[in-house]
Amino acid sequence: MTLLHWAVLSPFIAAILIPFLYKYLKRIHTGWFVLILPLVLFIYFLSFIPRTSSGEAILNNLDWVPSLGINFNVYVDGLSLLFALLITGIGALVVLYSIYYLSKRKEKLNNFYVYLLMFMGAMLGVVLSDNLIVIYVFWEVTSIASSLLISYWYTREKSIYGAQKSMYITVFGGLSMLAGFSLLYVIAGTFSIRELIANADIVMASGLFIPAMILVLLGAFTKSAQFPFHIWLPDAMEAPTPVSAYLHSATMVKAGIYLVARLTGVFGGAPEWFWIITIAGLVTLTWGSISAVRQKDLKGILAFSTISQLGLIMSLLGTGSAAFYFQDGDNALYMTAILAAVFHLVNHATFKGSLFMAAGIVDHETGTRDIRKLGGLMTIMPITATISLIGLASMAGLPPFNGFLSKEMFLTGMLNVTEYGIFHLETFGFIIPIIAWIASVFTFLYCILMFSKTFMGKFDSSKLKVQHVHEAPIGMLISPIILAVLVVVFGLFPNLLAYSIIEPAMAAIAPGILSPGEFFDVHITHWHGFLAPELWMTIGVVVLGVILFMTFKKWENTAFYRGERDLFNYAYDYGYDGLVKGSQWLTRIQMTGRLRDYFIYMCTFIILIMAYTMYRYNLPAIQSLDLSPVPIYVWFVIAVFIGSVIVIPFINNRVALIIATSVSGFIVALLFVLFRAPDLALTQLLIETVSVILFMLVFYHLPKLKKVKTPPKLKAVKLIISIGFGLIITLGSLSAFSLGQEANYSSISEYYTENAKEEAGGYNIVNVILVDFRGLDTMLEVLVVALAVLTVVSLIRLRFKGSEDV
Amino acid sequence: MELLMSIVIGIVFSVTIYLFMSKDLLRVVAATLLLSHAVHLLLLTMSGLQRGAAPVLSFDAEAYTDPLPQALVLTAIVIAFAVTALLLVMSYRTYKVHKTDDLEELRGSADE
Amino acid sequence: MSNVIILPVIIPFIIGAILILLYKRHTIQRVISGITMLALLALSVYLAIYVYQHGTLVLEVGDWEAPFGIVIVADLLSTLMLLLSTLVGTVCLFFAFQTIARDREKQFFYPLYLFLMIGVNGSFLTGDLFNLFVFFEVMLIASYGLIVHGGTGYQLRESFKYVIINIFASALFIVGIAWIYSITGTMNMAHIAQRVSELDQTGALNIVAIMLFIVFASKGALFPLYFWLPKSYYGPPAAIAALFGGLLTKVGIYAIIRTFTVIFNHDTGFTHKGLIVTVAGFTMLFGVLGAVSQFDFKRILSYHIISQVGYMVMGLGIFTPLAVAGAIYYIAHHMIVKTALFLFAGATQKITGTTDLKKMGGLIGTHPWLAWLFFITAISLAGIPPLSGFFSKFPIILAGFEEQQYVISAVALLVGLLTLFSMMKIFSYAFWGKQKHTAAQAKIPVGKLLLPILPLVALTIILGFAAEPIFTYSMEVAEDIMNPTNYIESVLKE
Amino acid sequence: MKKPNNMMLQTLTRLIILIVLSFSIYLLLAGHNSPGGGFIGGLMTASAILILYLSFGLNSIKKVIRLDYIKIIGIGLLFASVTGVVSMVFGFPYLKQFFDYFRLPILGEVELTTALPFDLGVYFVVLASALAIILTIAEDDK
Repeated sequence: MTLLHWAVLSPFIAAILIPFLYKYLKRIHTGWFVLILPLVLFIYFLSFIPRTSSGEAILNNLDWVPSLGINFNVYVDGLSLLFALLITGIGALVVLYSIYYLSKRKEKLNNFYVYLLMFMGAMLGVVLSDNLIVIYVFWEVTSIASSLLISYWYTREKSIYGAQKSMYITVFGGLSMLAGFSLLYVIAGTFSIRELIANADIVMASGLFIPAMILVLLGAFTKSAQFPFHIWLPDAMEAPTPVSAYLHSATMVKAGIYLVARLTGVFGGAPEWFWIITIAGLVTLTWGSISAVRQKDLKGILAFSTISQLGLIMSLLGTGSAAFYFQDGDNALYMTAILAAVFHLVNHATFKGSLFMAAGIVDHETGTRDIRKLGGLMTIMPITATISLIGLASMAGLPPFNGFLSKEMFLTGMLNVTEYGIFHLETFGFIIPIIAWIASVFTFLYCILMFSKTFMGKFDSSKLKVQHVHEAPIGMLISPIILAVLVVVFGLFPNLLAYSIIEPAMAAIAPGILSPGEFFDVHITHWHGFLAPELWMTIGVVVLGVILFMTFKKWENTAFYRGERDLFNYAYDYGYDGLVKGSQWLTRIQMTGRLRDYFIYMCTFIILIMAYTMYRYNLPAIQSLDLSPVPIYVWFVIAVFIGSVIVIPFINNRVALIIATSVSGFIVALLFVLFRAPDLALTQLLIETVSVILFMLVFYHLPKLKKVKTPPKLKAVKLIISIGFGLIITLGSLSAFSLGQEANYSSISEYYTENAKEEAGGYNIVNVILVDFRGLDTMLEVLVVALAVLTVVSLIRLRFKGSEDV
Repeated sequence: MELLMSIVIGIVFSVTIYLFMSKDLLRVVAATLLLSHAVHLLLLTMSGLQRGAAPVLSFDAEAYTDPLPQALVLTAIVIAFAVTALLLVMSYRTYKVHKTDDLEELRGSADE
Repeated sequence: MSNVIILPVIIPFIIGAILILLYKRHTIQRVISGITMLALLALSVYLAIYVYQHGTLVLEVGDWEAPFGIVIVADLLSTLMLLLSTLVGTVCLFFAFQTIARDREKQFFYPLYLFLMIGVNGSFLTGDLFNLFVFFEVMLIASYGLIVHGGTGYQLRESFKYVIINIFASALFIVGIAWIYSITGTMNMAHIAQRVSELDQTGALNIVAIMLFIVFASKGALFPLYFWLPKSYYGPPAAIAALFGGLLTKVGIYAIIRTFTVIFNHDTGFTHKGLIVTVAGFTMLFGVLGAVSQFDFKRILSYHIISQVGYMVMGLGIFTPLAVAGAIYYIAHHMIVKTALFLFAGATQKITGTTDLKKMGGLIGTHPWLAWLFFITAISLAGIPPLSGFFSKFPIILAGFEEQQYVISAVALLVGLLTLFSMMKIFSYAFWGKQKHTAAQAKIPVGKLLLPILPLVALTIILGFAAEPIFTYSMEVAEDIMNPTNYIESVLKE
Repeated sequence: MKKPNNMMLQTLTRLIILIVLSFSIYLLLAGHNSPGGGFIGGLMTASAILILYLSFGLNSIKKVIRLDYIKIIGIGLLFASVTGVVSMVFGFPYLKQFFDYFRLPILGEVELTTALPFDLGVYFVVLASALAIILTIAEDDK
């Protein structure tokens, strides 16, 4: 355990302490205690910057389950450090914000902070582990923590719905990711990412490459809310706003991004990887931005905008992966996309975080997030309005904010694709920048819409439940202000980050592209010159966006705008219902409660499987059976026996049935005599007698047998199954018997015959076996009898109705 | 004789399975009795039949029939008896409580 | 020394007999049975450690040398199973003390309970096929007694079907024994294995193998022989349902693992990788879909037994040391978790008076401890890391991929998701949502009820975090049983 | 069950019971050397006592035989299991049986074996079980 391990685990340890702090220090808002941890961790991780920016990576090993190849190895390089800083930095701001957002009197703060810390620890684990399985472990913990946070207000129907939805979708992704990891292990024999990257050529050559890749991507896409798995994210907005800001925009949803970035070294360079990620990202980008326009809920807009922005980053990682295809060429062409991805990742965390917090403030102060009820808050909440304006402008890609820079770079990255000259991009690669541009138009549109609907226009207090709307308390404003300031600072001085954070992260995403000691050129500039197409694309976005906004009234009443709910939700809901109904149907047809059906199913299975085995092995293979002769009287006895047995199904009189059954029992006793088993015969005789008495005693009370009217079809089924079963037993017995004669092993009985007298002092071998050679059997057999009696007695005496106990 | 007994046992099995699929408690209980006969006979048959005297040493025979299956069958018979007794009482109580011996009516509701 | 290994059978036997004599006095029965179970637990811990350190112990009962008399064999697998069964038995007994009605205690509840333990423990320990049958019967008849104990209409109705199907399976067991005896002329499992391995003929042997598989599969509730299970487990009180859920099917699974590693290892392509794997897949799917279809706490858990059993058999079917080790890990995980879950159902029922999920709600508000302990156990069942469920499923699935059994591995993953689905159904209906129980019910304390379950919850966490030693142990067990010569040699002393 | 009051039957019953009982004891003791044994003996005795119940009526016999059959089952189980424990105490494997031949006056050479108490346990359990089951059901009749 090194300090780094403790850093990852510290949130979990803190989580254990929270309930006690909550219980015994009620006067202080629990959040204050919690706040210390992310702050300390943030500073701790900052101290790694000098080392990672010089290209160093820190690896601390710790064995966990080494025999399964699972080791908790903490690995810090540029990429993981970037994420760790995001997690702890935004984490600290969110905790600070939550202290004012969640009342210490009304809310169950212990639950909230336990979940939040669990999440923080798990997220750190995901980004700082080198072992895929450890990543998976933490990955699932983030899913669980996220669901718990969504369901924080557990009495609300929608919270429960959202929590379950996010859990099912992300866990589904997690499981397929696990399958993908397992396949990688099968291919390369390791779960360590570093070793996988080192053996990327082996992975690439394997036939399992594509399945492994798709399975891993399913995990990444579900977590990062990529189309069509994005449907869980809008429903996750039921969580308290600090959670939305933290998990569902800044950190957890970026775990998928992290994974894709991290595994680019393993999968990158394959055309499938390029295409799947790029297309998924672009579709998500477009779908998210178009859907965001339709939302009426502030957090709904932000949710879809998050989806869309995640798609943007994803598509950049996809196009950037082409760098691996041209390992020796000039990498600036491809690395621009990676640079944009990393930069936008940071920017998105800042502006989206501040926007969520602002939305939370609006919700907190006005009691609603519905933009149809809001309006004119600019004068009432000027600080919030300013924060929102900065955030939205940055998101829309306007200068001089950081969003503008990364948006420009995004466009550059997309334009570069047409110049790749691989994967047939020279022919239809031009579609990619066009899609990107259209999506940007909608992004711009929903940004204006959101601002104008909330802060501009007329303030109408009659639509609100709250009486006096005013600006939020200063404590609540601190965090969004810090984020907004960052938006501005990163916008004005982008190169603050360039060499400390971004370049090391890029180097980590694309290992092996650089020779040792080399660095990527990441100088970020605002101005590319008048001839740069990016500039004209941005201008186009603004122009078209404004036109759409101006004409907004015209299409406000169209079905498109009114339909808020995403189409794919129906797929989920139908799937959910279908699963339950389908399984109910399946269970109903087999668990009928009818003994007859159970026997039909079981016997059919037994017959089929035995018949198949016999067919497969040509059974029964009877060569020459050594059979003992059948004396005439045995024929006679057996004829009577069969007669008494076969007649039983036809009897419709209960006394006759009992008699026929016991007759067959007595004949069995006779057969035992013929087979020279006197003890058996005697026992059978006595037992049959007692059984008849019992039968008579018990069935004295039972009703008369009814004449059975079985439908002919059912009768046929019954007949076939029963005859088939009898046949199986006969054939099986013959095969076993003939094999026995073929094998000709001497039975262990010979030992008994030889030793019964000398060693055990008895002449009756059967009895000697019973009480001596196999005395344990007899002891237990007696126990069985005793048990039956105990049960019978309790059955007669205990007559519960069903509510006596649990 | 082993061949003959195998066939006989097969027939008993068929009848048993047929009875298991009937609707009355009583027939099903009868089926369990027949089933135990069938398997006991099978156990004896499979070790070879009538190949010597009864396994009591005082008979001083050249060969004895295999005593082990007899001992096993004896144990099995007793166990079968215990189970039968229990089953009888259980079906009797079932009838008393549910007022029916028709397994169709003893299905229970669908959602259970 | 080796006499010690029969004590898990003898002690409950003698104590049970004494409790019959005391059947009218419930307090003293409690004290005695409680002490007995604790003693058995201590004994099985000791045995597990002893066997781990000194190797397999064999007792020739009655001093008759190996293939002729009955042998009791304690190897790694047996002692592990023994340890788990006594653990589950102890926990359920202490839970029963607080929940079951007084009248039950005077109607042989404790003797039946201890005798059930004999059947279970004996099945794990015996090295003789017919003796295994007898132990099975002891276990089954005790289970008939306990499952119908109380004699409500529901219990009678469903127990009847339970009993009939089990009688049928037991009869087939004798058929299997008859066939085996006809071929090998012996009943000692090691001896059978030795003789079977000398035969080069596989066809007729497979017939026997499949017959025994069917027998054990019906005890272990595999597809499509599980019909006796889901409905009958709803009847008895929670302590019994938990005991059954934890123990009974695992005896069948143990028997499958034992026979299909020691005896029937001659044609694994057909029996293991073909038949068992297929059956395992259907078992998992049908079981979990059954659970998905239900809206009752206990019924969901009952169906889950089926799906979980599928994983264990899947591990055996894949038949590599990794997979078998996973199966063994899984058995341990499952017995612990399933028992705990059934007991949680009992505790919930104590509060709400029902097991119908649609009549519950908001328990997390009034009983947070119950809620969180249940939640941990439930997600452990679903295989969420880092709890025991994950580390037991993962090796099996990994082995499945390694052996190119992709379909079954995918099914196993899917079933994990559906398990989560049905567990979350319980959690969201019973614990989330608006409170549906009355204020008086909200005050019902369950702390004492949760106390016996706590060790189980702790274990599922420990089995997850400390996966390495447990997995290494499972791996040793797996390698031990997959190399049957060890077993054969220690029994036959060759 | 109705109470028959046929003098002839009752006298006959006494005779039959005497014969059956002694035969059952013989079966119990002879089991080791010729067909018989604890199980068969126990069932035989049980049927004798059942005949007693049948001919004299349930209640009158109940007054004479004041035995809790369930406790007899417990005792029988103890017999069967504890015999084995004895050999354990002396360091032998569980359930090891011992036997020896003794010369006794009058009876001549007699074989004494530890299998006898074991068989006796079986005898008790079987006897009491058969009676307990039938009597419990019969009582439920009323």
